Amino acid sequence: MSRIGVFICYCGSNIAGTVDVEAVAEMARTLPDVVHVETNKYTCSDPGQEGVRNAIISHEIDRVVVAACSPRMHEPTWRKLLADTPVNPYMLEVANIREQCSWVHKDREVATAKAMDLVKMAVAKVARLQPLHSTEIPVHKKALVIGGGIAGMQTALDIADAGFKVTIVERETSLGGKMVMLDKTFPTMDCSACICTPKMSEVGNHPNITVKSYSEVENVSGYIGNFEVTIREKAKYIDYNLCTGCGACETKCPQKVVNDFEQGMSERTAIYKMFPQAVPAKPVIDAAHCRKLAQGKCGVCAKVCPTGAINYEDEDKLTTETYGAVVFATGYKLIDWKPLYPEYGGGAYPDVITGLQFERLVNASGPTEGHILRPSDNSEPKDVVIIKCVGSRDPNKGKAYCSRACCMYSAKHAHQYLDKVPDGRCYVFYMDVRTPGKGYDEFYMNTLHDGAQYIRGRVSKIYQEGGKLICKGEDTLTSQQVTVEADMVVLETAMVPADGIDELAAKFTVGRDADSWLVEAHAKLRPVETNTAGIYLAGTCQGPKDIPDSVCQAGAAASKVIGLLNKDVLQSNPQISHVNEAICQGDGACVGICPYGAIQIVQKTFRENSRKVTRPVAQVNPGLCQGCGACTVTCRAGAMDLLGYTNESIMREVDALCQW
Amino acid sequence: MSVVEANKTAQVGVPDSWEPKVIAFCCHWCTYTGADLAGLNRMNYPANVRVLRIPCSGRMNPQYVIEALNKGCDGVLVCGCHPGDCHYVTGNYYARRRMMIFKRLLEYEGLEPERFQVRWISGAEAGKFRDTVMSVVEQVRALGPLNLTREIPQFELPAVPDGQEAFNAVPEEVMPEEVSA
Amino acid sequence: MTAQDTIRARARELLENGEVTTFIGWESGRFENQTTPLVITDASDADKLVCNEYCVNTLAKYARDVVTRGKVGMVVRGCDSRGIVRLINDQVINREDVYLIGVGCAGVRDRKTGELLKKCAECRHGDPVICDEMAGDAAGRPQPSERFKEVHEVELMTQPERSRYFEGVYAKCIRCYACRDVCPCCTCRECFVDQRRENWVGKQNNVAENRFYSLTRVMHIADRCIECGECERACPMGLPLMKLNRKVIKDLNDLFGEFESSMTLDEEPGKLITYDLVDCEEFM
Amino acid sequence: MMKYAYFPGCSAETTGKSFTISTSYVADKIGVELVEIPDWNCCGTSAAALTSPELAVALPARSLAISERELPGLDVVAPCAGCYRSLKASLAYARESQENRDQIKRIINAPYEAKADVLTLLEVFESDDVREAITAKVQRKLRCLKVACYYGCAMVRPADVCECDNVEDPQQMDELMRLIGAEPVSWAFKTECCGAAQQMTVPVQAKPMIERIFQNAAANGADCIVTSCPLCMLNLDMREAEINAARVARGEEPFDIPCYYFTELIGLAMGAEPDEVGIGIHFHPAKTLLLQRELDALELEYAENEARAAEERKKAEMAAKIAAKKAEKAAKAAAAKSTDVAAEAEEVAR
Amino acid sequence: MRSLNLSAISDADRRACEAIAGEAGVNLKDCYQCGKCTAGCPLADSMDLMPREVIRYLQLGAIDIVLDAKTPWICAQCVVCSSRCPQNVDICSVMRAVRLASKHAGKRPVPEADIFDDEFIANVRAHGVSNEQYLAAFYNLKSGHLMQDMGNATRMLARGLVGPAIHNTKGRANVAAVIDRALEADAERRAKAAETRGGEA
Repeated sequence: MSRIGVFICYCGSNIAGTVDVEAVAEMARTLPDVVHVETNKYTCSDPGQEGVRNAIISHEIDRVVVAACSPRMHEPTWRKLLADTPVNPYMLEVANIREQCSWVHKDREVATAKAMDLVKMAVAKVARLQPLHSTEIPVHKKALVIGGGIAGMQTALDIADAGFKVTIVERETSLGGKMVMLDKTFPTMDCSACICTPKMSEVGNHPNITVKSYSEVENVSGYIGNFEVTIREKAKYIDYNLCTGCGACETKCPQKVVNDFEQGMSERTAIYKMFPQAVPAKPVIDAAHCRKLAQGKCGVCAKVCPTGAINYEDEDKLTTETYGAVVFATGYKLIDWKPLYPEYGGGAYPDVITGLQFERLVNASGPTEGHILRPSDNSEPKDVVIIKCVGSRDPNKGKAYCSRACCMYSAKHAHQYLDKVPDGRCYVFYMDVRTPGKGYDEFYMNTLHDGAQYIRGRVSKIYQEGGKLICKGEDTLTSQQVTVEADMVVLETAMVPADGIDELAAKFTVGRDADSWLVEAHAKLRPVETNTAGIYLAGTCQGPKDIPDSVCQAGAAASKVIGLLNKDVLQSNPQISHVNEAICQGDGACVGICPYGAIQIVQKTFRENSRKVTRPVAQVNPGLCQGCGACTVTCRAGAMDLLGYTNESIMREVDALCQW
Repeated sequence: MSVVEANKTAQVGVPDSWEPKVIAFCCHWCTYTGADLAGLNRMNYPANVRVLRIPCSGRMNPQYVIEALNKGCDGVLVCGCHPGDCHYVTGNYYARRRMMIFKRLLEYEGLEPERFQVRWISGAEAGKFRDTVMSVVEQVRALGPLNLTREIPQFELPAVPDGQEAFNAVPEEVMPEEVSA
Repeated sequence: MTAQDTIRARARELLENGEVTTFIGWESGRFENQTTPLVITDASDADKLVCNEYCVNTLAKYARDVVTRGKVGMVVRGCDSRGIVRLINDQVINREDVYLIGVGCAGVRDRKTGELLKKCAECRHGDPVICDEMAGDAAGRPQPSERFKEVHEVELMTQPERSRYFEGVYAKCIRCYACRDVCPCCTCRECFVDQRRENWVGKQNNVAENRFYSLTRVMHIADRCIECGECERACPMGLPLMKLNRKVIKDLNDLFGEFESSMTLDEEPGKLITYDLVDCEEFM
Repeated sequence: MMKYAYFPGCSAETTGKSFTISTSYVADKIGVELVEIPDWNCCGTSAAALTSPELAVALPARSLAISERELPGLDVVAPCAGCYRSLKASLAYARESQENRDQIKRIINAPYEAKADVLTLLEVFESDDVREAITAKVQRKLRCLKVACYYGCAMVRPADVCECDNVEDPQQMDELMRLIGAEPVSWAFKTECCGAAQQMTVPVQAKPMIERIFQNAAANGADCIVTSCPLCMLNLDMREAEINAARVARGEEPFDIPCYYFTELIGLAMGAEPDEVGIGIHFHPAKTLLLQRELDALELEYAENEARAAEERKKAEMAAKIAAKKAEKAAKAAAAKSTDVAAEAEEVAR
Repeated sequence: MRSLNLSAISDADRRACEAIAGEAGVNLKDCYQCGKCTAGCPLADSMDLMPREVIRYLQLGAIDIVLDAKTPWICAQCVVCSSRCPQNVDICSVMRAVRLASKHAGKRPVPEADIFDDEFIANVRAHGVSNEQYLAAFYNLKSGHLMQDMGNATRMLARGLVGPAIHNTKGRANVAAVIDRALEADAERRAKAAETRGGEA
């Protein structure tokens, strides 16, 4: 037998002005199980709350209905109040007789009648509620950052500086990501390496940061505050405790391999550091190309290594640790334009290069030591064409979106080219120039003054004749077909998410959009959070952006993580889904519908009809479930129910309402 | 006289005092917020609607609708966030499919389309909430009381014991023609 | 050798060498044209098995009940096999739990009139969609052209006509739950109607509660219905249940793309537990 | 034996005579039977499309419907690229919906279900069977012949109608050329338009379309252009003289680039005389190049044989040297052993 | 160039442009004027409006400029524009639709193109197949370019590629009937479309 207390608020004249509060109270007294009804001028005021508290004690009330303003206003107040009383905070129902009654109806009689109904519904529902208890979730004060590019490094540094431990997982053999490949950064033209490599060593030396290079996330389980993550550290074949990074092995290795860091424009050895300033500053052996590992012959590096650090027997290592928060900083790659644009030669012409290749060409530590030379014959190109939006804004062949940074870096490329080849000519084919950033448009205007010829139009075809690359375009501003006989063409290709992002995001149940960019929880208000609590986004994994924006977002993600790690425990929301295992059939319809991956099918053993039966049942992870209730509807037997909004309580409410 | 016919007879004389009953299942994050905003802006709409708060339109079980129609509501409104705005990311996409199928099924069984409606109303669309409520109430009022055989519950025990009612309800000799086929 | 001979021989073998512990088929009653499902555990009973055009029962659901005793051998036609697929996909049984002997089916007949049963006239897959071996050849029946003819007829009625029609249907229902009991999609451990939960479902047999039961049943099987027509055949009151089931299938087809449930073991998740961002919008 | 319904097209007996001759020569050799669709009619080409969409669909549909009735089960081969595109577009329209088919049936007043596919000759030659048959029949490889494979626009575009996956750089003809020993060059104008009808209506403006094609072929080192379309052929081959005249007048080098149908070259490789496959009636002199390249090929072969012989001689010498060394070693070892044995024997004796 | 008074463009003009796009199955708003179509067009040199401009004027609703343009009549229908368009606008179909609209509006900015196609169809209607020598002859007569390609004609004769004999198909009467029915259907469709457009207005 429940003992329900009903507290009806006048809210000054806000409610009482339209609703006959005393009549409602009179009616409430007649409702089953109601043992006490009280009206109050301002129930939310201190004396009002005191009254509720006293009534609970003196009438031994175990369920409370408050008829007042919207639960969106004061439900937390009432819950807090009940927490101090013998009544469970979730044995509460609020009847909204202000926003949805007194304020929207003028006729006193009608409004009073409706208020009565709302109280009836609340009483009916509260009678069916059960006490709920939030649990405390411990927070592991350690963060995982996936990706060691500029965004990942910035996030890690910010978190580490706040005093928390951070692990960076980097797939490549060194930190640095894409930024360290760049030559200069717009609009200030400071040297990318000069500002990026100090960050790398800062990360490498930070006492709170562990860098796991050449590593990938293998497996994830758990939830906010408690992500159990298994990391696979790929075999490096070198004992980093012994290696001093002297580089003797690299100079002696006989096997040459195409250098990906230099965008395929030079060669490296099979035992290699990605680039001289790599962090960690120690090499790895590329097992696919190493003669010793692939063919069993060679072993030169082991012979020359002064510390005996080479270990050909090395294997992948799996480690599992628990993290309180995870930040995705997985970055981007450039779209593979070759199969998409056969009209640009589809890769057949060596002097049609990408922007990133240009960055390496113009970089003093690149394959040409900073001299801009054509890959085909190492001659200096005198006519250069830059084509923007290759793969971007092209739903037919590539992506519909704008890659956002290309307008600026193509201007930078034009500027750099004209700077290094003063007698050269540079044509930039564009459709729009988008420069919304501090100092950006000024930079673009400067490039124009440098002499870059901007042609508004997309290039339709590039073909080779007599050693020249003939580019056919239209200058849409004069409505003329135009032709440029170029020596080199730079394609500013679209940014697309890094390889493997789909699989990785699926492991963490982080949402992706149609182009596989990771989806933030709210485009405006929660831009660095994901829909999975405890997982945050930094940098281009969320969408194309430039370095300032990436760093900015990295800081924002870090502050969210710091806020989380500062807490010792989290209060769980107890209004979550609950499985009645006796009737759960385990067919898994609920599993796929859960946006948080909170439901799993597990095999459980029961005693049924005096036999042991092992059968599949659904299991809700209370850390992940957010209480939307979508799963409950898929459960035909009703084994899945949402605490606080149970099927029974809603049906009771419907019934109560139907009687008015 | 069969139940069906009895119900029809009852409807001939709709009492003047009859007011439509409409229940609105509203998602906590969007439509319930929008309804609150309508209050804050002191908008006016008919009192024939009662809002029942659910966490998400994805929580909306078709059984609630049948229950409401069976037990005395003349119209049911289900409201949620606009597609793409769901607080729980995907709830309203599932609701959209389920409600679309269910609405078609109800109409197939002879329910007037106006009696079961679904709307996406955001937390900012107080005006849309008001307009929706007004139009639904007016549409339902125009249709009159729901012409379904129902079981209106009493708060106390049902007046007729189960077996008795069932016995009365299905006299075999007056089975409607079209069913026996 | 007829299919029936093959079935008997194989059932005997399977039971004798212990590959299955139970075998499900049909047996004749007093007359050849009166058959009932038969569950045997003894190889010597194998000759009781029959397979003719009066085997009206779809066997799938029986697998669920006997599978706890060990591996089950059974005869499957199109409908039986799709029922089995349904049970497997709903995790009720495992594929390894059953050994399926397929037979092609050209439809079964009413034992009184000798006419093709309605469910068979409407059947789209007479041949098994999965089986471990075939007894005899596939029947390869052509699919009937109008899958939704009945539904269309009802749709053409006026609203009051439809309302009256279904009121009549529900007035006639006796809530015996035969439709549920034969349905291979109705596999809940405890059906919602059997639960003792306040306000969840009323137990009274009246039009309103019958409607509640029926609509809920339809929504529960919606995207999983295999269109075997057993519910309609089993209904002692002759209620047109497939008109409801197919209405939902038709709408799902029209709105979210053509599909047929339970055709393969690796089928896509159901239409009602998936969504598409660009689903059409009928509400606004 | 592969069998197809054959849609010759209006040019088959006139301007495209060489194509018809060489096609039937090759088809005979490799066992592809082409059955002419009885009472076929003109496909309407772009003229119909530019007159009325209904007409563009109806004209090809009439021939396809006849083929469906008279040659059931056979896919239709249309060697002319213009015909191919018209037929294929009409077929695509018919396959879109029952409604479309009903409309077509009304207009052509005949039953038509759009069952058969429409293929180019290249598609027929793409199959493994045909390729094997060609390989088996090749008598002399056309080595040293550098060909620019020219597909034209109608065979590849629109990509969705022509079901072409690489509209900028198709490869079927290049593959065939490799098969008969010729050397396809990589060039950029494989699918650029030569402006067939435009050469009539806007002749002055359309000339550069042809010139550019020759230009790029020449720039990429091609000896000749190989095509699969009689319209392209006529345009390129017949008008090369006009273009050359204009070039000479401008003081530029004239082109000397003969054009061939790919079937002609396959026929040659199978041992046909140039006249047998219609090369004799080309406009631009087309035999000299072939003779020259045949000579080159012989020379090349001779040089290769020489080189091979020299290589073998070298190898034999090396082997002989190694053998001699080995023998020497063995002899030495034997000698040493025998002394050892002798010494041992001595010791034993002692 | 004269200024274009956008306010003077009537709703009927806009609808006419939309109708042309509709015939071509194109949404004009998809085009963002990048010019890739023009850039790749093998005949752009000889056009009065660039292909991109034709789309632009359609977007603006300047129907008269579009219908008077030579461009669609010069277009070789080689589809290179459509196949490279980043926004999947089928420019080639638009050209065709504009040309038909222009033709039905009684305009023929490039008479040669119109004469050629009409002669071609007339030729097919008469014989079932196209007879190139007569097509060329009639075209020369009607277009007034009497001497065009005469040299080539002699060369063709010399090679036996063409001769005076006329090719006819057996079923040429049937072909003629098909052509007539197709053109009837065409006229019917256009009449209906005009009616609905009028109805909207």
